[in-house]
Amino acid sequence: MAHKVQPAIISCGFCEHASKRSDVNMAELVNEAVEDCITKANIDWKDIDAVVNGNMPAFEGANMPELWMGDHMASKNKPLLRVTTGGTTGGSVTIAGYYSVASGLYDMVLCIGFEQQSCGDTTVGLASVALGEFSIFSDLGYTIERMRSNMGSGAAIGVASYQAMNYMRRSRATEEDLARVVVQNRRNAAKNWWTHLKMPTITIEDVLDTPYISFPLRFGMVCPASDGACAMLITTEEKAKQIADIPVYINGVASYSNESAIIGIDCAGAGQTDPCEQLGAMKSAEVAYGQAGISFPNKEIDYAEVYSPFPNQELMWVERIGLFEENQAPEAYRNGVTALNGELPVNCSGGVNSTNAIGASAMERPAEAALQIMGKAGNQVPKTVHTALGHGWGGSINLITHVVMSDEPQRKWR
Amino acid sequence: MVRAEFDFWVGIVMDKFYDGLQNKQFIGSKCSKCQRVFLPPRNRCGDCFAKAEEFVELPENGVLKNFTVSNYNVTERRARKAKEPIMVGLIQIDGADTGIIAPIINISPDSLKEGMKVKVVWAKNVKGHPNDIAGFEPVGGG
Amino acid sequence: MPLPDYIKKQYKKTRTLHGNWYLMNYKYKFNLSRTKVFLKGLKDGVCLGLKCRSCNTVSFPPRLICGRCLVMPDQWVRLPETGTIATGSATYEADDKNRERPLPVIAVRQDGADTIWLHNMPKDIDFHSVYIGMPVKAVWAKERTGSWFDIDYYDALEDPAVELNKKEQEK
Amino acid sequence: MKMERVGIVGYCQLKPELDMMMSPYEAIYSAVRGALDSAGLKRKDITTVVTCTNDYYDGKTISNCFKVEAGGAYMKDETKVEMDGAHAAAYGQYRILSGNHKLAMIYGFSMPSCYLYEPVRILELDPTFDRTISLINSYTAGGMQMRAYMKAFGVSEEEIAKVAVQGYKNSAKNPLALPDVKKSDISVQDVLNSEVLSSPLRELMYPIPCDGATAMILAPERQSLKITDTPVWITGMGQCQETYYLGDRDLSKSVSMEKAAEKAYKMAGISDPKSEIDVAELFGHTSCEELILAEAAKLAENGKGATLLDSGSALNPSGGAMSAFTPCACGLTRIVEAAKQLRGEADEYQVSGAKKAIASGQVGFCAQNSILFVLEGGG
Repeated sequence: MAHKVQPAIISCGFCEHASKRSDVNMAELVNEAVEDCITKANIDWKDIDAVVNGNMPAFEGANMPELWMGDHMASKNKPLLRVTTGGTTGGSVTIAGYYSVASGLYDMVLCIGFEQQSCGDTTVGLASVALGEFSIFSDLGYTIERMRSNMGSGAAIGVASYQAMNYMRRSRATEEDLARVVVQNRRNAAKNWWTHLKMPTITIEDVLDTPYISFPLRFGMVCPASDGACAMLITTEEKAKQIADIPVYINGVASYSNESAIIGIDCAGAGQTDPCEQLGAMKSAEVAYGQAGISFPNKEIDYAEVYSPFPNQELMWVERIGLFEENQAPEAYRNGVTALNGELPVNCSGGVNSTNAIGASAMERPAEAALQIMGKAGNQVPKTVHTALGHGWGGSINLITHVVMSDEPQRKWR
Repeated sequence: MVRAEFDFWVGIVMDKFYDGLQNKQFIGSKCSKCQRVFLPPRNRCGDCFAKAEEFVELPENGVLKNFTVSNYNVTERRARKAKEPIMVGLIQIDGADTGIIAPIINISPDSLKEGMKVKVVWAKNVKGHPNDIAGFEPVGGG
Repeated sequence: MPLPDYIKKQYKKTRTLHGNWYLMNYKYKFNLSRTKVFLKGLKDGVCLGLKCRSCNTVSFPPRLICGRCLVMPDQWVRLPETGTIATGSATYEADDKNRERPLPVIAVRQDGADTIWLHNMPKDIDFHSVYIGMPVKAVWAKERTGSWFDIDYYDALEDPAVELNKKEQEK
Repeated sequence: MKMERVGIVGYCQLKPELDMMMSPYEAIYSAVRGALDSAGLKRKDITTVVTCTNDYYDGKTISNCFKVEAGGAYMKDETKVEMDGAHAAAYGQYRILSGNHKLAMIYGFSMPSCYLYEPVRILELDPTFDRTISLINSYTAGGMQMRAYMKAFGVSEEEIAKVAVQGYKNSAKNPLALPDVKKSDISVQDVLNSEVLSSPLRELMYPIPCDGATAMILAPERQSLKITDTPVWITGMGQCQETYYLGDRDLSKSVSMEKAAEKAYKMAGISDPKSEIDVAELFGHTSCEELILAEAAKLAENGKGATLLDSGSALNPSGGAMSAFTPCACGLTRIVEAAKQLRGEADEYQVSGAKKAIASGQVGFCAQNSILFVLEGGG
């Protein structure tokens, strides 16, 4: 077998996230994050061999925007690859960066995820996920009223509320448990410089005081729509050791996809009968842990960044990806296990619940996890982090990404 | 739901350019490293990856670098045959190092030539919008 | 909730330029050959599921492609009229009229099928009495026209498990 | 840097049509199933799926979301590249080379009969200026490129028309070409008399967008030899994106392809492409662009691309983009066509004794982002 390359993260950059970054256009927004990343890594932009990027194009009305933004991504006359997979775009971009380096073709790869949602129409963007499926419904005898009542809950929030219903039934989690997750995330976000919803004084009562959007999810539990970008530099082990103090080695990546939930292809039955079962997430976790040589994720993982626009998902994901026993997550949150100074801190960056620039969100998860290992995170956990996890989901809860990283390279597999 | 609408923020650099158009004036930006002047302005030079946020006022005259005459009118909505051929030019304003795409007017398509001297024609009502440039016409009527 | 206290910085507002995405220009193509058989079945008052010969997965409504085996299933099977609620939610209309009484939307797994589909419950049902795993039975429309809603709605069936649970709790 | 060889072990190209009767899922299913069958493999053998579709071409966000089942990606490592099919192939190659995956399914798909191709391309433009004035589109960009090329090297319209004629004649021999472009009796004069899209670009120099799907299977060297006796090897790959601004670029050349070719040839150890390359399958958006790309790939001197028609490497024996221009799949189709030549499967349009081939893909106006593959035949 030929010599295999061990990819490592050396630097992560962010731009300031807000609901409306009206002072910059998309290219300049990305540029802020790229500059932050390159400056922190202390390298020259010419050292970058290739660029990988992605966003959710339909939210911003620009098809393949990296074509005109190329110069702002430090990618002039360099290879550039665009990867988009909906909510998991950022995660997929990280994974594409990993593979670009692991293939041995490029030494230094810049990964970029970005979104400027204030330019566009997120509702239309989300509805068009299944627009083709909706258009078929009129052939099936759907009236407008039926469509509105049934499909109103078909979009992302709807899928999440189905998930919430199933999860709450399984684990007996209450709405208060959900609100607790929100409070933890938003208080964490207040300590991180680039996040969007900073609420240092929010309480559970504040969250439960807001009206329902779709039972059991309330207005105060839902993620905001943000503008933002994230950049990350991935390089080889040898180079990383020269450049960074603490290189973060990517040891396992996986992105296994499941059948779609709620609506099937061409309006057929949906294969995921229980939206909170999540076979894809379990398989991705298993494969990624296997690659990284992790046998006991709940013991070996020190820090986790989980993609959870809605609080019930955070509870669900930490169980599905093996960090907690089934149905034990609500109690762990109650006992402060996942808090900043807890045994297994989760989402200390504030999570997607506080900042959701869709194309960037799934990349901010591994990026923040990497920063925690480097000890450079905005909201640094007090304990030393050796192994961390960045997770992402997207599509009709059928696309999952997993990135497992550590401060030690994984020799067993190489 | 027939169409999704978008409003793109142009950013501070392009905002300055449109402020200039409102005053019938071209404003470009200069790379802080290689001194190249960009029109329309951008805040980064692709070659040096250096900031290009120094603004330069540019004249109204330029050279026609390349052109094409299209019989089709393609918009975001449809592609259809234009009533009259559209003359599209790539114009390098004197003092700028890059070309700007704009329509060519007041000349017959047959007499277009590369290297021709052209001058901007402003729209009747300038309001800080790309359409403030009504087009470029040959200096001396062609 | 205290709203804009998190906005720390006022960003300069620059001009905007408008753009459109004309979704009406798009056509969507479908293969309804399987769905037509299914709809014909509903018209005749029969629930037809499509079974993959390779993995024995039954889809209801029928799926053109079995993703697990990458084949086109072609065996029709008759399914009972009963099913269970796989998942559900309640939509709150934007105009606030129905805030007190949201519309329950449920996903039903027909008995004998391995997939779910979205459907409705009767309008007068109390949403809080709906739970996951609840047995339901299809109620046919008065006039059947060969459409999705030839099954008008799913009505709740008596669930012996509920009685058992109650007895357990009393103990 | 010498790279490990990656084998192309199976492929399937759907017959392109202007308005396909199949639904998108069915088309993808047919292509993927066909590719698996051509290699004698089963779905369970796939370890990763790289899809190439475009949200704006499909009219829906996350266009790969519902295509998981049709593309055979259920419980497989799936991802989407939103560029050309050839870029998806490159990503599949990274995945194989990393050692994590043993069999990669790559497919590209689009249905221009469901959307208006030219207007959707406007959405690629810079929304802070170019998109509002709507003057750049595939026609005008092609026209300006052709004028720049003709002026820079003193090439006449006839020579470019000859390339188009050759494209149509080659398409006539290709069973998988669009029926509408199978014109074996077309003359240079016909091309020069066709309608002007954007001077000097004419209608018959521009391909017709059509529905189609192409799937291809990649495997590492060892596995390839077990799967098939006649694998086609990817020995070199190069990719590059140049700047977007037409005003910054010299349109008579293709910097992106020059840089891509340089890297690909270096990787494959090719020092004299002119004599070593037997077949070139280049995805040019216009007949003129085919020449520019061929010159950038060092198959001919600058401005002498038209001489390739008479001697030298065979340029687009399948008809190139002219034969079947499916957005998102065209680059992948070029790789498949090149692989056919190397395997000796291209019956009527077989180039005799083809040993080494190149295939390219591109996105953006005037080939802004180019990718070039060097393929070698012989197990």
